[in-house]
Amino acid sequence: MKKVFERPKSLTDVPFSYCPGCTHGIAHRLVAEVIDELGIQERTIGIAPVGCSVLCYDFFDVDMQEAAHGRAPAVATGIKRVHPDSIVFSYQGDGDLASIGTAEIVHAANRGEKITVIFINNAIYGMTGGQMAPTTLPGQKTTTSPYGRDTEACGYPIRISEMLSTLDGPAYIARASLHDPQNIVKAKSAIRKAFQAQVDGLGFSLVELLSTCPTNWGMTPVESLKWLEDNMIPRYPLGEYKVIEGVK
Amino acid sequence: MKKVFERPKSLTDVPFSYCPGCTHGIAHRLVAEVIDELGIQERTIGIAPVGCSVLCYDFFDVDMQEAAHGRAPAVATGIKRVHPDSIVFSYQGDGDLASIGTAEIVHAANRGEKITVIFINNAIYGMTGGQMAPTTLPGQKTTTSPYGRDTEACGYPIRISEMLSTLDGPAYIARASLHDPQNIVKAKSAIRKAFQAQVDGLGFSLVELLSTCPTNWGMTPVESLKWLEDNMIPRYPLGEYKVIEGVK
Amino acid sequence: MGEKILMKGAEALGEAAIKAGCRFFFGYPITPQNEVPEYMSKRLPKEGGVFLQAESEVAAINMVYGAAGAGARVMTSSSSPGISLKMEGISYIAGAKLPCVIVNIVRGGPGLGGIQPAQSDYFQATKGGGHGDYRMIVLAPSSVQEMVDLMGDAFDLADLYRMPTMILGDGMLGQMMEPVEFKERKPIALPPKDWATTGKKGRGKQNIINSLFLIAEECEEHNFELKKRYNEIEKNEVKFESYNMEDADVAIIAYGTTARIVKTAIKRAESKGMKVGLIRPITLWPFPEKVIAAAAEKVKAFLTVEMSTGQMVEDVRLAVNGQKPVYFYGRTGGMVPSPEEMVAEVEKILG
Amino acid sequence: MGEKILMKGAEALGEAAIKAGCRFFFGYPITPQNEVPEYMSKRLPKEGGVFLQAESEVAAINMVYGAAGAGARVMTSSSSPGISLKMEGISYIAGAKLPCVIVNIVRGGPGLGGIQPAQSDYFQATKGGGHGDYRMIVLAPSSVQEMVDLMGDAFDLADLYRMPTMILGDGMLGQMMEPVEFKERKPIALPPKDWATTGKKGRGKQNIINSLFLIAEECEEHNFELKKRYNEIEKNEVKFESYNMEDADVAIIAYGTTARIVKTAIKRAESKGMKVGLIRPITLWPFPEKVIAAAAEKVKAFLTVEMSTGQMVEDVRLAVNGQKPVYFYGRTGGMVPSPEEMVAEVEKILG
Amino acid sequence: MAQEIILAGFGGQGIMLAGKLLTYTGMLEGKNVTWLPSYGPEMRGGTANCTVIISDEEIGSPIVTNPSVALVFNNPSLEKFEPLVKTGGTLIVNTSLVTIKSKRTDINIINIPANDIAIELGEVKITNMVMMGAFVAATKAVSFEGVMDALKKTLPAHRQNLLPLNEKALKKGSELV
Amino acid sequence: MAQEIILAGFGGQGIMLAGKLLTYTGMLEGKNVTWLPSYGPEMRGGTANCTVIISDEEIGSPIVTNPSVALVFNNPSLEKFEPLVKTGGTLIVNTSLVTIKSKRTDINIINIPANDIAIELGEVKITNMVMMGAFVAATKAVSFEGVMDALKKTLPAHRQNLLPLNEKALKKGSELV
Amino acid sequence: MAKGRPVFNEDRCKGCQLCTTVCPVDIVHMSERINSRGYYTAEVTDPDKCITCMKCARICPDVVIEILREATKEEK
Amino acid sequence: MAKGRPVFNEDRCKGCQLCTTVCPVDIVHMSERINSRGYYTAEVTDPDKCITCMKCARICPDVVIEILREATKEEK
Ligand SMILES: Cc1ncc(C[n+]2csc(CCOP(=O)(O)OP(=O)(O)O)c2C)c(N)n1
Ligand SMILES: Cc1ncc(C[n+]2csc(CCOP(=O)(O)OP(=O)(O)O)c2C)c(N)n1
Ligand code: SF4
Ligand code: SF4
Ligand code: SF4
Ligand code: SF4
Ligand code: SF4
Ligand code: SF4
Ligand SMILES: [Mg+2]
Ligand SMILES: [Mg+2]
Repeated sequence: MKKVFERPKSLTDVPFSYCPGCTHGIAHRLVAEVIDELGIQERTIGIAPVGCSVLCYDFFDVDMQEAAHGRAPAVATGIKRVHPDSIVFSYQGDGDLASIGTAEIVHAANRGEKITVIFINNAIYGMTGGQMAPTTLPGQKTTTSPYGRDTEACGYPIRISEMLSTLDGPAYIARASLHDPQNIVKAKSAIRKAFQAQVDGLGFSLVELLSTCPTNWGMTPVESLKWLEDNMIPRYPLGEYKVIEGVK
Repeated sequence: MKKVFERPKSLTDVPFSYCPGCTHGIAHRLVAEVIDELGIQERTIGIAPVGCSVLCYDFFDVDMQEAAHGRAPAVATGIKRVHPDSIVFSYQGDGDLASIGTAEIVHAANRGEKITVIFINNAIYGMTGGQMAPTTLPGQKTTTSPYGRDTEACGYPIRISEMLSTLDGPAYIARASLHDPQNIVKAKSAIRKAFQAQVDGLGFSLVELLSTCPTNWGMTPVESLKWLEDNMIPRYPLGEYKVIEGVK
Repeated sequence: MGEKILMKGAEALGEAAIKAGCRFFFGYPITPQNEVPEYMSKRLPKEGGVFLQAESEVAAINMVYGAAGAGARVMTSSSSPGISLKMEGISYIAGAKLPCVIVNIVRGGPGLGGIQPAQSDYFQATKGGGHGDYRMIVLAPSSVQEMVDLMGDAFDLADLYRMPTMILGDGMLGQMMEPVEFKERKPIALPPKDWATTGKKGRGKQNIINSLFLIAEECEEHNFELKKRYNEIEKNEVKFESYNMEDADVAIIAYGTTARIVKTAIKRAESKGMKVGLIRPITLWPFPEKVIAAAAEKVKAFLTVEMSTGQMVEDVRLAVNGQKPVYFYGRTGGMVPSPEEMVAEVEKILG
Repeated sequence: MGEKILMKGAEALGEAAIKAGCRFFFGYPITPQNEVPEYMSKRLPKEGGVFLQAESEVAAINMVYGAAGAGARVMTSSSSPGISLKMEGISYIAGAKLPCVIVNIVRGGPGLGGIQPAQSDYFQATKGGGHGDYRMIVLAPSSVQEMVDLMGDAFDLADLYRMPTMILGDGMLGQMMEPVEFKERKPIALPPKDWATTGKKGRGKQNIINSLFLIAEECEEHNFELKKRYNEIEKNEVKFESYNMEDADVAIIAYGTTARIVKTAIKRAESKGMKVGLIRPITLWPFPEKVIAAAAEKVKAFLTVEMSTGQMVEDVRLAVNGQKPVYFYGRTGGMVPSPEEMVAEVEKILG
Repeated sequence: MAQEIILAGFGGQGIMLAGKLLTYTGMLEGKNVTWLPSYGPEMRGGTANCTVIISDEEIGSPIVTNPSVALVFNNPSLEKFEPLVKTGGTLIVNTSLVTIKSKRTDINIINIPANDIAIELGEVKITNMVMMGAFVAATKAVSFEGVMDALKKTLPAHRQNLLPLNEKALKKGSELV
Repeated sequence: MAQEIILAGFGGQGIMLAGKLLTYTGMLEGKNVTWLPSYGPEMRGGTANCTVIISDEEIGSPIVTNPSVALVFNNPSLEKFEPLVKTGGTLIVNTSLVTIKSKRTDINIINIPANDIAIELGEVKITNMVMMGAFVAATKAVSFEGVMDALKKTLPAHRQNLLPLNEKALKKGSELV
Repeated sequence: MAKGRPVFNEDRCKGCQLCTTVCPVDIVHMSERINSRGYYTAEVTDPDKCITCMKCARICPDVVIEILREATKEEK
Repeated sequence: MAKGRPVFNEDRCKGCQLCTTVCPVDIVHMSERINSRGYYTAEVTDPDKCITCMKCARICPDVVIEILREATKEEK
């Protein structure tokens, strides 16, 4: 018999540090598979964020830099400018990218920086124990919105893919979800397009992945998938938001 | 005879420090007129940016705070939360708002912070001697884009009004220009709507004003108006980008 | 009041702030101080106050600037990397003469470092990590109770001198529970905030909050005025604890959590026949340099113990000014010195 | 080479960096150092390098982090408030052991302050304005020529010790023109950057740039390793200039622009019969404490002159360690002390 | 006299709660007390432990390197803390889950099948109270009544009905010492 | 010997350029030199000035409180710098624009209608060279040839045709001293 | 069109010339006067022609210009 | 459907149960085994029924599962 599904080469052997059922792990696997399939492992440089995925430098078997909270796009810019032939990707959470790192992501996108951003939207700050993120849903209870997110005081959840798609720099922007196998397949194809866009030198690319945080949502992993589907997708419609000519 | 046009009460007597022909002065007058007309001078608190208008605390005859470069929306937030009945506005340049202050403006807008932002887009860093701004036009020469803005390396000029209009928080967003009397009248009406939206508690409001910088553009004031009209307006279309129900 | 309740340091800090009249909190999550914003998010709305999670530490400190300039009692809290991001804002707050309270629950550094307790932000806090000639009053509690007591002082001092005050703790103090009592504080006379931007409200003249002085002469004058204030504070506001110093041969200088451990060490040292005392700076700035200088006439040596590779020890050396040797023992990066290690250091000095 | 050309300090700085092999510059405009990025924006593209105006100082320093981690010689430049914003990033760079050069053309503070020359960021530069136990090598040129010469050192030292190096100047040095010569530097042996993230390129093992150490023991070990390196630097890399110290009664300690003015003052003092010398720290960290301690045995007193309300004076006091009185004279906020004022201070001391 | 106690197990076993209850009891009985949790990424790993000090004197270090008592709820905790218990100290082991045997002979080892007892009593969640019972009986650091008193004061109104069950667990635990 | 020179006027009068030329000349003549512009917001106000030091010795402070020579191109500059010139120093006044009269008697005052002369010569932009001519003649701080030499080296190829005009301006200025 | 006239607060004028480009009846021009701040000032050459359209005032960045208008009948 | 089977690297399993919810032929279930890291592990109860749809492998966040498939004719 032949292995038709196996651990991608671009993952190290180190077990993920994520909580049971956390879909960060799925996102990791997809990114690694795409790197394998595009044959770019030896020229890829990744950037770990500050967030639950801070340790992803231990998981991706490529050169990695750990960036300050929110600054991964700036770090990626520094790297890409030095090694324009390398493939540079950042992996960032929603606190990291949509909150503290807003300026950096907007400007990397606007510059059309030739990097790929994997954006994990789990509607919460996982790492620090479940505080409200800019992506937290209206009414959602978190440790810093104990009475539920009050849109009057904190506004509505921010839609990063939509916002960045108004800029000229991005070549490819899509939102996908990790809540079931079909969607995981679609997520992978979006990730692949994003990396391919970089390989082809087309511009900035970003894939927003709806992801779960069973620990801080206070649900089982299985319940979390359902919650994601029922609550996040209506607010964060899936699909491709920007696809410039040449993206394949 | 009766005065039908005079210096607004909400301006102090201090002469503006701007270069001859700089349209910052027009924007100042419009804001002051609106404050006068809405009868809110005694409860208005303004925030000066870092930029050529850094000294505007000397020009507006209302309580003022001078904010760190780019942070005016955060400062405004602090003030507004303490004095929810006051009318809080920030006055910011394009370096201030569209570059270093990107995160602050996006999140103030997204929170629907009940403040009004006057955003002076002059496609350049005036105060510091004419460096490239994120709003600088393709090919435009500045002291840090001596060979003209290279969109391949620096991206295209960012369109703030369009970008912020994708968010749920803003009640009113419009772009107007200060290059001739008709447009100045329109600009004033936009500013008035923006302040009125705040008075009515509707949410965040912003008016982007296309403005000149004769000194750093290296043109006469009169040439500058023409350059603005011919070059900026095509890139920055005028009009209202977001008007929620209730804005009048 | 008067009743003791068992509380986590970080939460006690929040409650103490509320009791001190703080109604505005702007912060951003970071371990190990998340319980502060979390507590505030629960309690402030019930007190008619505002808790707002800012988009970043930079935004948070600038919201504090705005709120302080608007006349409010306002606080923010963070931990090392987050505090570094606030440096520009803190310098602005100092420059604009605004009162506020900033909490730093220090963790191991540099960079992302770790999240275990440390004291390696001493220089940043006391010498001004931001640009320019400015100071913050820096208070270093060593128990949950003291954290509570100093919070009242922090707000009062900030208002009295119109400047930022920092509470410098560490992860251990923030995470531990101890019984605390919220004592009734006697209110002190504070100057009216007639400089605050509230809207002119018929005041006639504008109020302007500002730190810009384009004319060098004016900028210098402003700095000299600040400096005068700082000198006053150095004269009036020094706080420290002397423990077992009566006939000590070695004076240990330590603050915060470390100082508690020193007390345990002192008992062990005593049982081994060594005479060891503790001078515990409670205000790190102004630094209790007089009491240390005075002690230098009596003790044989000083030992500074810090959870850092050696920062406060410079202030100790400055105070001792060559009169007696000053030794240093430090653990860092989240490691906590044990009483045994301290005793061993004292033995080395005396041996 | 060998030929003297007349150049503005800021531009000479840029040219010297390029000559030192710097091909990447990330910065953000701020007065009074705009000529540095402006010069780089003109020159770097012609050298096959990259000039990029970042969206902010925070982004700039993190771009530097990325580029340094990728193995490049990279530089950023700013002035006081902008440098404060870089504090977190600098701490990360130090924590991740990355080499880079950071220029601070200091202006009056705190807050927005002014744009005239100042030296009030000394503490921030030398003690670590960011969090954690870290240091930067800090070089303080006092002429345009020295700015050029030190730039080569700055990059070499950064690479040699894998750490950030700062050039601390002030508006005057940045704005003034002087004749400079770009001397041929003899290359020193530098360790290969085999730790850089270049893509694995068949290397087999990953390279990781990182400052996170979740286990306190590891974080401490990392800090101790840094500390060891710092001790080495303190031993090997101190630079200073001694001027007229042979039989000086008063030693003035001053750096940068201030030190030039001191030289003028010394001549005037001499003409009034006073014997005054200058010790000019060229490295502010490591601080030339030995030479000052040695001088303490000969002079009657020290006078520290700074464009601040008194920062380096603490390091002078630490070095002198009580042996002789240490006086201070400072102007700040953009004011520059005149030779006359300095002479008057010396007269007070000797009188 | 000071008792320096470490409670260790994995998240969900009520370790932190039991520690707090003990601290609270000490406080009510007029002692000086501190409670210090481990925090940080090890939480993600699923382990949880806290240090409680109950003392007649001012408490110096809230950290304890060598506890006088350790309550270990699972194997990793035994591995970590068993070697650290002071000579003459006490190790209380939840033998329902801890399968490793301690080899120390210089300390007092108390084996309690706490989970089993709790399940027997009908509620696995009171495992921690069973262990507490053993602790109280073995050390007398606080009194049985003190613990019940503290429980009464801390249980919210709608949980007061759980008092008898908790009392049973405490008793049961103490009886096995 | 050191000459400490301030040139002051408003933007566009070629003040900075003249200062740089002077500095460059000094350098070519083997002297130590510094040039320091005023910078900052006063630029916005339209005034411009710079300090040039030409010295045989190492130059200490590049800032000058009391210049040995001041070249003032407009009224505000005269108001600002006339009182600061050292006793025995030289004040060179562009009387085409400066209408105020200096009242000092302890300094050497040289009046040059520089704009008028420049216009006469057909190019108002060489006003600064007229003033320079006066400066060279009055102070001998650098030589006439030195200035021309410096000009030759700094003017770009397509501007070398302006050399004769500049020479005329220099000469004219020097003749009026 | 209403009758009236613009009043220039000359000392505030910076001579930018913007006002001179917008007057529909072309009566705003640069003068030969230099004000106390050193700028050539704008002036209105034939005030009687002014139709009080306010364009000059609207475009002046330094709020130099006030417009007076004859009271209308009702106002009288 | 192709024949094959999933292989669980049990020591990496965290017992999250996600794999058990997606199997179209319902052969993935939780076992009673606890692995070295203290988690109950998932297992496949009737491997012969596996249609190698790979859903279980795709949703497993810890890359526990590999899928083997019988070589098709061409491959043989
Ligand atoms: C400057 C700074 N601020 C705050 C933190 C603390 N912090 C660590 S992770 C994190 C948020 C993580 O949330 P997110 O980016 O959504 O990632 P997730 O953990 O949810 O995957 C924060 C605020 C930090 N390390 N540095
Ligand atoms: C933190 C910080 N960075 C940079 C500066 C320098 N600075 C002052 S104004 C300015 C830009 C001004 O441009 P803009 O906001 O477009 O305003 P304008 O002058 O064009 O009206 C900059 C970069 C500063 N003061 N503080
Ligand atoms: S805390 Fe949430 S996001 Fe982080 S690893 Fe656990 S489940 Fe995943
Ligand atoms: S520099 Fe430009 S923006 Fe600034 S005042 Fe002058 S013309 Fe206006
Ligand atoms: S008001 Fe109108 S008509 Fe009158 S002067 Fe001004 S622009 Fe001309
Ligand atoms: S627009 Fe105003 S400032 Fe400009 S010339 Fe006319 S009156 Fe003067
Ligand atoms: S591969 Fe498909 S059929 Fe086979 S066990 Fe997994 S989910 Fe079930
Ligand atoms: S999805 Fe993976 S980790 Fe989760 S239970 Fe199944 S095999 Fe285990
Ligand atoms: Mg998240
Ligand atoms: Mg601008």
